[in-house]
Amino acid sequence: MKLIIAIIQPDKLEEVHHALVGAEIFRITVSRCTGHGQAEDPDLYRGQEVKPSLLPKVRIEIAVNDSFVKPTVDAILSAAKHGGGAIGDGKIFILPLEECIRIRTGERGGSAI
Amino acid sequence: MKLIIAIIQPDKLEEVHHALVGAEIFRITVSRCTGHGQAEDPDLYRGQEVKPSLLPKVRIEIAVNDSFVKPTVDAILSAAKHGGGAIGDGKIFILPLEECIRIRTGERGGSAI
Amino acid sequence: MKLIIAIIQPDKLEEVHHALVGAEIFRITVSRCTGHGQAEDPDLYRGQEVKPSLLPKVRIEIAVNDSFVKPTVDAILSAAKHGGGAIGDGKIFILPLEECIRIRTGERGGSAI
Amino acid sequence: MNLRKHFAAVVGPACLLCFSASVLAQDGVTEPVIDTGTTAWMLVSTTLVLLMVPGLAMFYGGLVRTKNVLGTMMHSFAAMAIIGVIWVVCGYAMCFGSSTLGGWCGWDSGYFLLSGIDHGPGAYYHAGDLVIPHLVFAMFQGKFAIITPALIAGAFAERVRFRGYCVFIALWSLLIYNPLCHWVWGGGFLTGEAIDFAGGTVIHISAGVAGLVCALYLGARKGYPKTAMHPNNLVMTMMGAGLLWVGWFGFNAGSSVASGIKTAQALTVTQIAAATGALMWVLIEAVHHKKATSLGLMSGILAGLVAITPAAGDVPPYGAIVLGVAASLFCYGAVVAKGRLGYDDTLDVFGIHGVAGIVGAIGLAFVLRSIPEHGFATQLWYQVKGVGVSIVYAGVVTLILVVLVDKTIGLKLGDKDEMAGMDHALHGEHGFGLLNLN
Amino acid sequence: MNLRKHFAAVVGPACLLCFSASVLAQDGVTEPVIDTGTTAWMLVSTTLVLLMVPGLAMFYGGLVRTKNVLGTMMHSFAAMAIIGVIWVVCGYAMCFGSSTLGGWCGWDSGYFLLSGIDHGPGAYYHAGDLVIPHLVFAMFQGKFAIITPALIAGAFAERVRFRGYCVFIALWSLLIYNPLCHWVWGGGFLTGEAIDFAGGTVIHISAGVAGLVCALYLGARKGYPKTAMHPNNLVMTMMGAGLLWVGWFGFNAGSSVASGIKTAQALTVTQIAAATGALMWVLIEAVHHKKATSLGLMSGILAGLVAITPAAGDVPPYGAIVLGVAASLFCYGAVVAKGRLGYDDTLDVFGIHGVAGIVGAIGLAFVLRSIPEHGFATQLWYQVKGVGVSIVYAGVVTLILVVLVDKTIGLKLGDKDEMAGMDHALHGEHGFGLLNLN
Amino acid sequence: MNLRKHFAAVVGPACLLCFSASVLAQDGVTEPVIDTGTTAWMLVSTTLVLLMVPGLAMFYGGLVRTKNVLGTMMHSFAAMAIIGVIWVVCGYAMCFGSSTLGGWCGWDSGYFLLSGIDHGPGAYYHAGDLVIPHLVFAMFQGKFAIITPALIAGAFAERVRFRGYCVFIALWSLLIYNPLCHWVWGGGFLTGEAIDFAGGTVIHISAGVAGLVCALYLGARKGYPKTAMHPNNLVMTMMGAGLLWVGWFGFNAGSSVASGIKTAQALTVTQIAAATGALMWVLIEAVHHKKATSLGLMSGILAGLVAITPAAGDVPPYGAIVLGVAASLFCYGAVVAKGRLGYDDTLDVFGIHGVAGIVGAIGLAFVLRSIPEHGFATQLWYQVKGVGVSIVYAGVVTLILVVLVDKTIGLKLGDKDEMAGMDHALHGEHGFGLLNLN
Ligand SMILES: Nc1ncnc2c1ncn2[C@@H]1O[C@H](COP(=O)(O)OP(=O)(O)O)[C@@H](O)[C@H]1O
Ligand SMILES: Nc1ncnc2c1ncn2[C@@H]1O[C@H](COP(=O)(O)OP(=O)(O)O)[C@@H](O)[C@H]1O
Ligand SMILES: Nc1ncnc2c1ncn2[C@@H]1O[C@H](COP(=O)(O)OP(=O)(O)O)[C@@H](O)[C@H]1O
Repeated sequence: MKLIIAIIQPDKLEEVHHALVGAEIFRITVSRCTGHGQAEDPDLYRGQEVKPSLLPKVRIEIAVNDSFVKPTVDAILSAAKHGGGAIGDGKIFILPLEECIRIRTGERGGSAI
Repeated sequence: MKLIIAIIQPDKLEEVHHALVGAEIFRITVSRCTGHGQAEDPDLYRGQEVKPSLLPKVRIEIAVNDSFVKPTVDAILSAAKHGGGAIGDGKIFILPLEECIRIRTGERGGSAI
Repeated sequence: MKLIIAIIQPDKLEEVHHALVGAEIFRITVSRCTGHGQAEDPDLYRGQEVKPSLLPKVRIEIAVNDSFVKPTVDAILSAAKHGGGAIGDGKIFILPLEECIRIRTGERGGSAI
Repeated sequence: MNLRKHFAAVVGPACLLCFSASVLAQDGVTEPVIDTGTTAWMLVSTTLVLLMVPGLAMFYGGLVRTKNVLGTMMHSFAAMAIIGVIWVVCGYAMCFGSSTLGGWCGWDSGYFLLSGIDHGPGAYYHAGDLVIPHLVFAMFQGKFAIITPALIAGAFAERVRFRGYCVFIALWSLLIYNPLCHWVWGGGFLTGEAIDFAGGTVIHISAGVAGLVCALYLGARKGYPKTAMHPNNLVMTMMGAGLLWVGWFGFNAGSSVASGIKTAQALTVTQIAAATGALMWVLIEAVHHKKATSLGLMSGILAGLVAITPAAGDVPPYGAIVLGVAASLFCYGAVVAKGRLGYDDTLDVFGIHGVAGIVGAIGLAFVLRSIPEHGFATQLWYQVKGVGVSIVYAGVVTLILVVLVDKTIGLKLGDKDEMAGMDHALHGEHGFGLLNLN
Repeated sequence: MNLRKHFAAVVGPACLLCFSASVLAQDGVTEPVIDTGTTAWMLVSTTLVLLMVPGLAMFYGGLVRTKNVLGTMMHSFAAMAIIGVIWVVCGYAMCFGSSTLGGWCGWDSGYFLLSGIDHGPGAYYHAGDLVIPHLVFAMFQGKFAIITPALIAGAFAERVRFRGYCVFIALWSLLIYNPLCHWVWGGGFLTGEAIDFAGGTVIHISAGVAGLVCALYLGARKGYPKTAMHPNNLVMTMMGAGLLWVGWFGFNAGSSVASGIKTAQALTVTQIAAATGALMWVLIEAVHHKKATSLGLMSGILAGLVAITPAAGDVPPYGAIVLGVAASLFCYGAVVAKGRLGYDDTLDVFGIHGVAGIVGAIGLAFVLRSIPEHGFATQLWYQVKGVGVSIVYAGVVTLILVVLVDKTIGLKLGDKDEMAGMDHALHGEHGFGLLNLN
Repeated sequence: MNLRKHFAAVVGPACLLCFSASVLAQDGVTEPVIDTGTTAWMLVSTTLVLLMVPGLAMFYGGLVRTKNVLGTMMHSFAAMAIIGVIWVVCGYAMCFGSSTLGGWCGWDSGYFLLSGIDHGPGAYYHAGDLVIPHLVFAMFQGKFAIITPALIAGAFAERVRFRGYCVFIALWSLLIYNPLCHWVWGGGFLTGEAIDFAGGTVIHISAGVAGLVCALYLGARKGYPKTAMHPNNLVMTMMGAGLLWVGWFGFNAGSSVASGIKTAQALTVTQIAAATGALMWVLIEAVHHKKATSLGLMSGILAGLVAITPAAGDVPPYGAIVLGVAASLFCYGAVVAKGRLGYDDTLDVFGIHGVAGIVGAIGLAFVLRSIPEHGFATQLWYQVKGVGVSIVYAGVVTLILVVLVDKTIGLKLGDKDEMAGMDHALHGEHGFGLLNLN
């Protein structure tokens, strides 16, 4: 099992979510975060451009069985890009997941995902 | 060492926290997140039921030494259930943790947890 | 590759960020969280001291190639301490990272970090 | 007899003789006597109606998604700036000048830039027997002109470009509000027919219909109704509703252009209708969903306030209860119906302002304090006629305007910007910096 | 002499003769002359007190936990809706009708639905020498009836069911507020004895005691006091406190039912007591904790405002300073004591409104502008008596009501719903959608 | 003739004879007749200016970083408490007592604790021909004294200690505001020379200059301008701006101390200047950045309001448009210039209040309704002189004060506390508990 963490642009959350559902990934956990990368996206403040050091991003966590890693990644890649891909589109990180437990039933492992 | 990530219902945070303290797990990190699973919990908006695609959840991170994994998981399972366990109660993910460092002292490994 | 997670005090975010940039770590993801450890930091409420069970903290995620682990950790240790190190300064967790994908280009592995 | 007349003269000034009252001014010419009390209340009413604009901004702003909160509030504030200027330049003249262009609107060169009423003889306004400064009346009316286009904005919230919006409301005010206002209040062909105490037809119906037309023409927001769109801040919406209720006292009671019995009657029924509407909406929800929502209570307040607006001066307390109940019933039905029909009137401008405005304008005929000489039937016909005119005129001209603006400078927001949100895309800002760490 | 009298007549209308003033109305009968200035101020006061309700909603709403913010604000707004209707139907009649039921309350069929004071001869209210519309007085008083139950809600915030709350405040208003109001202001047995200018005993003490009784009967919130419960939005609490201060000017200065010297005196001491209370509380905190909190400053403002309420018309500026200082001292002590005693008066309704109300009602006797003929001791006794009556009556009847409602429809919130939070569990909403991504 | 005179007498009371008007009071002595209408408006104006303080707290509070929101709002509220008390004790006496200390300030033992104007003959204030309670005038003026130091706080927001701040504004009010106020309005050496209707020189220029001096002396915030510092809540800033606009009507129109033509003129130009300023700022941004920001619109509103303040009573509508446009042009330039110069006037107190105040005070000379006898040139010179005096006096004394306070009790916040944020470090609170889970 793997834990997939994707950092994407906030405005892409909906599309990514749909794409994941399309790839039959129904369970995800999402949180707000801010990130620093190459991207820049200045705000205006009384006539001046202000470059925030951290930009709003969205963090998606998905625990999947190994067989689902590729479809998940593909779904994200397909939906999270701005146009052909723009700076700031984000990253996908894949971590090993040793165990997964469904609290409701106590089930463990792949079936619990 | 393991990093235990639990996604639970917001209203269970307090009880889970107490249960963990009961199991002598004193250090945790908590953050707000929203999740999508089987659960549904509609809001009302001007006479209509609105089904949010993402529901508020709480994310708990706990770094523990291997011997503490079981008590931690049991504590969460015992406290996070609604009644006998209800849809939306959440998940527990266990990841391998290679290193842990206490910033204050620079200590490393198990003793730093 | 490793995924480094650092839990620090909110007021240290700026300094840590600068230190990381100094160590040529340019890409990070930051999120707000609350934590429970040894630290205590009471608020006042109508003449009473209120001890929050959870204190505001900041969570920094950094994906790095193995060679960068040490400089990253050192940068954080150097910048996140209050004075010589105070209770509540936080922790650093290091997890194995199997894969990293840049959404914009689809690049994988070390070059994508 | 002579005594009595003299006595009347003695006690009269505060209420009787002022229309003819005059005193020797130092320059030897006589000038009218301002009634300080009436003036004070009209100054306050002007202030209260101004308070409704931030109130509306908060009410609307809290109901949209986080990424559009500033853009939505800007719609209200922009109206303050744009119409605020237009009104002084030519708005007041078009509304309250003597009829011209075959009665389409009014004009009075002395009203241009308010120059003729700023000082000199033109500076006095005769409200019944009493005199107030003409400028106060002009400013009070100006606030109505400001808030009307701001109301429309709710119908196409979250999906219009700022530039286009600014041009749209400017034109809308000139070509729709000003003529309507002139017809009903400024001496136009509806004046004296339909009872519209504080703006049911002129303001709420016209805004409601305009909103509906815009919503239909511009189409729905991306993902509507499939994806749930959550109000970012119902707490702020409640604050806004509170300020609207407060401001509405100026809106309705101020429309008596007095500080007396009629003013008190208007304030009273306003209070009653708001409370009744709120209570009714909550009861409906309790029956329908076993839960009473805060937005429901707020919506009921608004429905009641809108419904009583045209009736405020002419219905007794029980009438306000009737209208409050009716307003919530019809509006609740309307917003539920919208859900069925599936068009995207974002903040239910038609469902609340349009519908409640109609309920009030027609319903008032059934609960009048006193039936006018020409009888109930005639009055009912006048009311229907007024409503009809407002619907048709506002509907048709709004359609022309929205098409025009959209095709030329562009009104509908592009998909990319709509996804990103108005705040950052159009205004380069974020409403709640507190959400992000930095 | 004759000349002087005539001269008086000439200059009098604005102040002297109006109680007898009358002019020939077209229908030949004579009607009194409304004083537009006094009317204007009373209209404004009514509006300002209304503003206090959203103000209170914000003040309370900001102090509870995030999951209960809407539910808490709903308590204030529900009072606007429910009491708003009750007041018109029978509240005013019960408070200001002529004594009946052995003086328990008042009644006047003409006040039912305000029908008798809406128009006709009953429409005029004689405030001293001047005349204002009766409806304005009725509406002004109505706002007091609305805010009193809303105050109580703070004592059992975060743990009551909405339905039960609605029934509770309706009954409380009918069985406690209306009689008390009648006794003290409406011609009842306390009228003319205890000085209660704007509602120390009728409003703040009764609400404070009622809150205490409810808090004790309903018990503490789950986890109180062990788990820390953080205010979700002290920023909003500050906004609310600001609006309360502003609205209080209408509350106190409006209670003069005039627009003259006494009005000015009331406004002045209100301002002074609020400022002094705030300053004092901050100083106490600085001494006690070496830190001044924003909530402390807000609490001091409230304490000062509550304490001056019964005294507003009758103490000079220095008296306001004394009361402001005393209020903060006693209230600070009270809230700290609560912490010791461990009962859960969530938002310190008793600790602030109850205590400061008592401080003001009794303390005013020591700083009166002029001692009444019957002397200081008698007056002090009257004050104590008034306070006592209010405490006992409000205490006992509230206990009966809360038990009744809780046992029948249910008032205490279930554990599950309390954990989940009122907003979602009871109202199906979330106050701050901005917190969640969607 | 005699008849006419008598007739005048008959109708006069509301406006003519009151300065000499008197009626037989029961005790046989005669007392003036209060004009209830004027009194009502002045009571309202007092309330409206009070509303500006929470409004300012919201406006400023929304612009700082999340960790400083409460501390920043406390600056405004603390002024309400501290100056609120000082004003009653000696502020009013120093401003409006007869000149003393060689004209440096005024004094009148009867004004000490307002004892002499609370009741008795001193309780009447003659505003032109009409009489109002003296206390109302004193309270109205007091609100100006409160808001002025609160304005300064924006210049050193996010980096001062609360204790030091409290002492600083107390001294500033005593040593700078009170004398200035006395010179310009209280009978001092500038009275009757410079036109300053509602406080351009006394309030906005003095506050702006003081802010600049403090900002320069205290130095920039840690990390400024390198690190971006984001407003935590522009939504609240918009609410605040709305309340400021509303309150400003009391600020300017109330300064006529009347309820008549001049009042209406002041209210009208205030409305116009605010709208024009807002529109202009938005246009400038549209040209400069192709985007209109909400903060820009708010800043334009403020610039317009500040610029019209000294001119409110004396310029016609078109003049308000001119001043509104000029204000936004100059202020926009000033804030952009600040960015270049790199000093840290956190919330642009000088850039907006200072600059717009100067624009208004001098610019009004060019658009006066009527040139005074002594001619344009003289008037212009008076204006420049007034501005100069205010700049120099406020600048120099502020510098002395800020150094004094900083060196003794300490004003500049320590680095550690500045990083941690004022809310928690100084007040032991968090503004938005909703952000954290607990
Ligand atoms: N190595 C990394 N560690 C943690 N977060 C990262 C890393 N690289 C990118 N991110 C996250 O992804 C977001 C987008 O990265 P960015 O560099 O802007 O895109 P790109 O790689 O396409 O230039 C960043 O804001 C940051 O939140
Ligand atoms: N595979 C997963 N990956 C990431 N988050 C998950 C996953 N499964 C569950 N979650 C989180 O747990 C929450 C509860 O899951 P849900 O499916 O509703 O409970 P149950 O599994 O008992 O039906 C979800 O809202 C989501 O946030
Ligand atoms: N074992 C752990 N698991 C998860 N989070 C932890 C753990 N230990 C510490 N933390 C996080 O680090 C923060 C600081 O820890 P704390 O114990 O206060 O510092 P110290 O270890 O220096 O005493 C805590 O508030 C918590 O958020």
